Amino acid sequence: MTDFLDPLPWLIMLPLAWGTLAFVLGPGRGGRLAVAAIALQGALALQLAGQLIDSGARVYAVGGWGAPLGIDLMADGLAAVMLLLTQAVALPLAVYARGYFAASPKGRELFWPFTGFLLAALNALFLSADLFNIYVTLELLGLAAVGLVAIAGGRQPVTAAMRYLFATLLGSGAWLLGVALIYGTYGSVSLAVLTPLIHAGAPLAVTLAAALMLAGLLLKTALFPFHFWLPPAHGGAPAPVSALLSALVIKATFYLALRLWLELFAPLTTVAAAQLLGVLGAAAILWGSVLALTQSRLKMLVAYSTVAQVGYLFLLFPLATLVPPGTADSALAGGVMQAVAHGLAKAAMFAATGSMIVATGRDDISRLGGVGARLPLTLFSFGLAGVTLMGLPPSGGFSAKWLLLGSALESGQWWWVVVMIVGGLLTAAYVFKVLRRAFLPRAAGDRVARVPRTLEFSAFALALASILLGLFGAPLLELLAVGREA
Amino acid sequence: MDTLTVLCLAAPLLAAALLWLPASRPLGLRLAPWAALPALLLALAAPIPYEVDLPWLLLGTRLGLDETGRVFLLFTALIWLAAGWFARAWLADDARRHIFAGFFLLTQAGNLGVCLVLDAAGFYGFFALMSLAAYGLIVHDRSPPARRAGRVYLVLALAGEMLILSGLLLVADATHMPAAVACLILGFGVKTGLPLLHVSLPLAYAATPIPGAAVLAGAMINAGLLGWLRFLPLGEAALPGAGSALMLAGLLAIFYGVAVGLTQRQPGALLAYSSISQMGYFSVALGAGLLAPELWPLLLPVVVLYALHHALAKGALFLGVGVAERCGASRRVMLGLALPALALAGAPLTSGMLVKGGLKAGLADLPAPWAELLAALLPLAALGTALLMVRLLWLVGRAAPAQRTSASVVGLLAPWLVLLLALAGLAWMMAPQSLITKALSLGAQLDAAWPPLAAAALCAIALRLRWRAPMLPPGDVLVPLLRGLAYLRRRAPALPQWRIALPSGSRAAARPPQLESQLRAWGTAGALWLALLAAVIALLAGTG
Amino acid sequence: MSAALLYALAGAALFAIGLAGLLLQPHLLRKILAFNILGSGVFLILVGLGQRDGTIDPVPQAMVLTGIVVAIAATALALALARQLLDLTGQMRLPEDRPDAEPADD
Amino acid sequence: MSDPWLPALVVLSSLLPGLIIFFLAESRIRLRTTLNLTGALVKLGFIGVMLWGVQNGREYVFRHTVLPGLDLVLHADALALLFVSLSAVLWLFTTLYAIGYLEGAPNRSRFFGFFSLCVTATVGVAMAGNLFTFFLFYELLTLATYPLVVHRGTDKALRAGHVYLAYTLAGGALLLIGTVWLYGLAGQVDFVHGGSLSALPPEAAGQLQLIFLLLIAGLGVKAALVPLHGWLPMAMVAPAPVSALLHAVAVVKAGAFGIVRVVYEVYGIEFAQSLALLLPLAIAASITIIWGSLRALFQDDLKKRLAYSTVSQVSYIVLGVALFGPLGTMGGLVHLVHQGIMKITLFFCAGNYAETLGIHKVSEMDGVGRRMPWTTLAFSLGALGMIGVPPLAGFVSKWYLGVGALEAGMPWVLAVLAASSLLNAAYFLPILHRAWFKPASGSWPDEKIPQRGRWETAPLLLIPPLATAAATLATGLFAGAAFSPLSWAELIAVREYLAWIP
Repeated sequence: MTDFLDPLPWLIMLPLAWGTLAFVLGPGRGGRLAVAAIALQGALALQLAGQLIDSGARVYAVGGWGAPLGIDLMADGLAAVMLLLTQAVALPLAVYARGYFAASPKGRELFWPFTGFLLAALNALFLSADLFNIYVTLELLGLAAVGLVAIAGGRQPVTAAMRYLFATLLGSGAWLLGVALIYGTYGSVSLAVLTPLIHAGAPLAVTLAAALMLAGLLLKTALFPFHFWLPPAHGGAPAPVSALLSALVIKATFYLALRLWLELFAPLTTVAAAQLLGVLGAAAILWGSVLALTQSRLKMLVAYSTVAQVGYLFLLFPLATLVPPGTADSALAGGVMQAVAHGLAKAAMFAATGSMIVATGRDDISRLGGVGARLPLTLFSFGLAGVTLMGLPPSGGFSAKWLLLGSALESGQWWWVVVMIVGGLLTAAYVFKVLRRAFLPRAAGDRVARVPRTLEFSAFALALASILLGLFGAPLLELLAVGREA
Repeated sequence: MDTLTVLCLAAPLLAAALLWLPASRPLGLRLAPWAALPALLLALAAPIPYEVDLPWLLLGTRLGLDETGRVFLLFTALIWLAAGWFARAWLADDARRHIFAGFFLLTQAGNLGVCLVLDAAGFYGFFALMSLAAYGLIVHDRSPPARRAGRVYLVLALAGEMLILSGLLLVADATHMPAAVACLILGFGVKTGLPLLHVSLPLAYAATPIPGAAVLAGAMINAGLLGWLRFLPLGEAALPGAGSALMLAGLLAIFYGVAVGLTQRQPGALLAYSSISQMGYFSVALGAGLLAPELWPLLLPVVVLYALHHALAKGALFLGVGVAERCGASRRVMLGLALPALALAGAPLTSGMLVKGGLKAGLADLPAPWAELLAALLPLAALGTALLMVRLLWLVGRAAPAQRTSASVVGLLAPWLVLLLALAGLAWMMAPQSLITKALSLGAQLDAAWPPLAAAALCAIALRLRWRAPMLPPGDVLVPLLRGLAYLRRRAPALPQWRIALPSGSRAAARPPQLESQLRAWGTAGALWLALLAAVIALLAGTG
Repeated sequence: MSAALLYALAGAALFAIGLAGLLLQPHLLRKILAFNILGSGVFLILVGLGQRDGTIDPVPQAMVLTGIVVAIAATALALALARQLLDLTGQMRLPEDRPDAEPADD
Repeated sequence: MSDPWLPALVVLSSLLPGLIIFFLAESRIRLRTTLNLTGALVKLGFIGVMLWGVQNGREYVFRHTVLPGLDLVLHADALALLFVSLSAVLWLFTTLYAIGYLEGAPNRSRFFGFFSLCVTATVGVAMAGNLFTFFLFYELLTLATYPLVVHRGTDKALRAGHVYLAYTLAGGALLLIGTVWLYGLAGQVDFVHGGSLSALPPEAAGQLQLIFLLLIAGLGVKAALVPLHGWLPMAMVAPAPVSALLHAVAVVKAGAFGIVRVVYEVYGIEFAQSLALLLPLAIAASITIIWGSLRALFQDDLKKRLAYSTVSQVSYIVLGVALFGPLGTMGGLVHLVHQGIMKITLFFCAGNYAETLGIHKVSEMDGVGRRMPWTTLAFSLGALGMIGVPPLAGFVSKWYLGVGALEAGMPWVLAVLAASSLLNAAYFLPILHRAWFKPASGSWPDEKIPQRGRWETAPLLLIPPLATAAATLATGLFAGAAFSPLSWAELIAVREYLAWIP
């Protein structure tokens, strides 16, 4: 009976179930169902987090079968943090989506089913305990994401979806090849089994596998220079979709890269490889920010901002590799904090962007005049989200930056400090590019309509969460430490 | 007594405040001439020494009177009172008289405060109030010369203020004593008209309406002297360098003032040069005090008495010039004017003779070159002063009565007479007995008599031979100085702008999108991906 | 050369061919086919390397079966999208692969 | 150590009204005004309680752990209260003024919302108990003031906002690096009397000097130290109440106050002296003082002249900090308050001239004293105070700075003070001369508010500058009284130098 009430399987089953049901029920009732179900998922994730803090990391065998033929689920602090993030982003976005699709109904039929599958895939991915299972969730995630990009139809989104599909398929293909090589070498795909087996002198096949899996993940995470698919896909989709994709989907692959690097392939990692990742991250920060500055479309600007923010995540690799444990811990904490903060903030930003586009009827930064007067809460949310992205206190983004900066200085890698600071300033530049416009009075001939309250408040809730994260980040770090003491 | 002290300062300020509102303005104007009365009463009635502590005021203010302060307060209050009454009649038809009165009262508060205050910060405060408010008196005419005079006055006054402030701060610390003394001498020297710092005096005295000029010349100039007396380490430390310099400057001022003064055409400017010359005596005396501290106890009472004499004489002269201007240079007026002129020249039985004799005696004990030098020069200086006075009388007498105004003659005459009476009697009343005895001796009388006589004779000759004095503009060295400044200003390069030019975001970043579209091509992306794969493999394999 | 290695090498070759096709072929159908070839190559490697001492290991078999299902789903989605793209643009290529490429700012 | 909530309440008392005001409709004027004024008065009440407590030796600390090793600390000590009281009092006046100033203008909810946020940030800066908390509010201040700077929405305003952001965010970044570095080196650096870094091993001296440079450069942007001052004269395009607040309390003071905290309570004045940090700081401040005054001399735009004057005047505070000795400290600290009161008066008056008669330039001010005597009186008091004329507030500051300079063995500072005072006089006195002594040229550029009986302009525009002008007089005149800024600064100085005073 206690087994039945365990949150782990339900976190996967629930979204699958409501996703399928929503297909049958249609967008109206499906949406309501989804909101209720995601709320429940959120409660489950919280419950899980509580359990983990009380009693440490644990494993759940689905259906009681267990590895190798059955499927194991594993939850530690890192997974719980990501689960919490997922539900926390999804709930306001679901509320938002109901309002959004009421105002702009294109693609509403398929939104809920795909979202259900997407969340199921995400939750499953975070909880997976073996490499092949991860492959399946990766594919499900990719397909659901591609589907979401395409739901609104239209030439540009479908093109973007197509491109995204190929990129994600190539990435999963590389992952699967890596899995095959690992299985060929060790005869297992279970993380728990593999982790003690892999050591510094592992065969070339394992190195090859590690490289393939990592490269596949980088492609899917849209790390520079493999970000080419991201801006059109995120910039073209309906706002709730962009928010989900930018906030969560790329975090999933980042999460995997992190796990591989810090756990499974930790003995193989080298400073040089870590520096390479860091350099790509730095390039992403600068490149994404500069391109964001040059955009004239609001959503493209936000999408490029995602490209840049992904770069911060990868700075964690050089900061956590072969450095004293304290420094590595704070780098990890910083990286994860950045993932969470960016998830919340970017979701808020896309949601606010969507509201502005609904209100002005166009996606054009130069026509934002009057938004500040008509949609103050939305603009405020955009600004708060911007604060997090800039890394200004008190926000999750600041806490992340603080931790990363601290470990960079502690480990003597001052060049990342420069990158982070410059990136922060560039972020400010593009955030204020939007804010500045929105503060202006409405231009003659433009219209700024009101938008439903739910759009404004859900975006605000997300933005507020990203700020509060900065003030109350300690519990999150406590949770993150679960299962990592050893 | 404390109430009276506070009232001394509060009365002019309150009256000035009343002038601010149109409704209470008539009342303010009526009270204005009386504002110095409490100070006069205090000067007469206060026990010596007398002190009242106001720790909450400014930086902890101490008000009070010592012997020096009492004399200064006495003549200051007297001159302000007389000038106040005089101004009431003088400006009766002036539409802006309330403005004049306002600045007059503020200046007065500052000046009385200077006499009353004992702490450095408070002294500086009242001194600044006096100096700045006097600007309103000088520019009262709004005429170009008045504005010019005001500007020059203000620049010098402010520079002086800064020197004074620095000096007051420095003097507290013995290690900075030379610097402190230099700052103080120069800072107060602006007010007392040390050579080169004197240029604002002739302009200001000539431009200011007569009652204003009377207080400038009679009362305020002595505030600078009081500053020296209060803050220079007189009688405490021997500072031969500073002392000699001050004495030299004083001697220079004595003769320079006379020389340039003789070339002036305006009574006001001439009187200014006379003041410059007279203040030279103080410089000499104080220089002597710095040079030889042991002489100071003897010199101090004489200096104070001299200040009283000079202040009253100058005040009376200015008022007299005013009376002559308004009522015509009648014989009786000229006679009245001759009294302070003679006093300044040190004629027998005048206060001038009394104090000059005292001064000479006090300076006689100076070390080697100075005693002889002074003995030779001081009689010459007396002659110069006498010449200057004769010239003044001639200038005033020659000028036809400009206009007869409706102002009550009594309103002008009465204050003047009060000052004349005070001049005639006060110094004698306050002088120590020894000084009086010495002054009344026959030798002293004869000594004092010859310069005025000689001057009168010289003048008679000059008139007969129709000597024409060359004309120098008031402010003498100022004129070339200002030309030089104007030249520099034309030639000075403009200050550079320090500002960071920000590139405008859109233009600077025109290139990236092209590169971005190249990254999107599958060939490029694939090649990069494979390269990354290869790099990661290579870097990871490095562990083995 | 063991049979397992042979399978693996063949699989690697297929993977390479698929990869090249996916990256270099502009036509969408060819890209989709190339992806399938790439997938098949991986399956071959999985099955090939998954043998232990000649005995059949059931686990890779199960994996490959699952993989095939996933690949079919992906292919179906890809075909649907390609079809939709054709309807919308009249092209079976992505903009960056068209010779008359307009600025890829879509 | 009781009442930890009091500092938090002081912050909240402007934060909450601000947030509520954001979402009020434009037309809810009465509610908005009530909220604003209630907030301001409640804040003053809390501060009054704390003033009493601190005077009697209590300290109020609010602590909240954000991350392990990273605490948000609000700490109401004597130094904090000096600044808090200043901002709270001036906030009240500025709010009143702004209500009058913006009557009928658009976007008032936004304006007052950010206005309150701005004060929240200032109060936070004042009560920050460690560098992290300080940084937090410092950056909040940047963000809250930006919308105020660009409030008018003109191209000029937008450009000024652009420059403002570029400067302040870059400065914030430097500050952040310095802070992180310091935390890495010394752990959590709380502000404590006498500083806490002297305990570090001597090898760290070089790093500490570098960190000091970073921190001062970061703070110097807001404190407008030359050559980091370029934003300040441009930012004066903001509406007058904003300029007033920016120049008097909020932004530049935050920078200066930060320098105070860093020198006294992070490094500790003795330790900073031993690291040879004070002399360069004094030199930088002196250069700023002279340069700002020189630039002010050549401005015809009234507000621009005032802005350069701010550049110069704020560095007095920095200079005071750099003078080793309690008297210099008192001079710097007391100038923090005095400069605020005087400068806010001047900006209020400049706003009055612009709003009432359309006067923006010094050359248009001929004879304005006749038309607007009260405003010009207030302006004169402020200007004379700036010059340092006793018994106005500025004199007290200069006096103590001078005495402090001698105590610190830097007599050359006296020359800087004197030169700066002369320059101040050179750019302020001509204004006064024009206003009082020159005849009016006939018509005003753009007379918007006609004379109504006794009122030369709108009452709400007139009362605040008169009140602050009176304060300029009172703080100087009664400097020796209890609870005056000077005696409070003395209290602080005594506590900072506890170890040093023999």
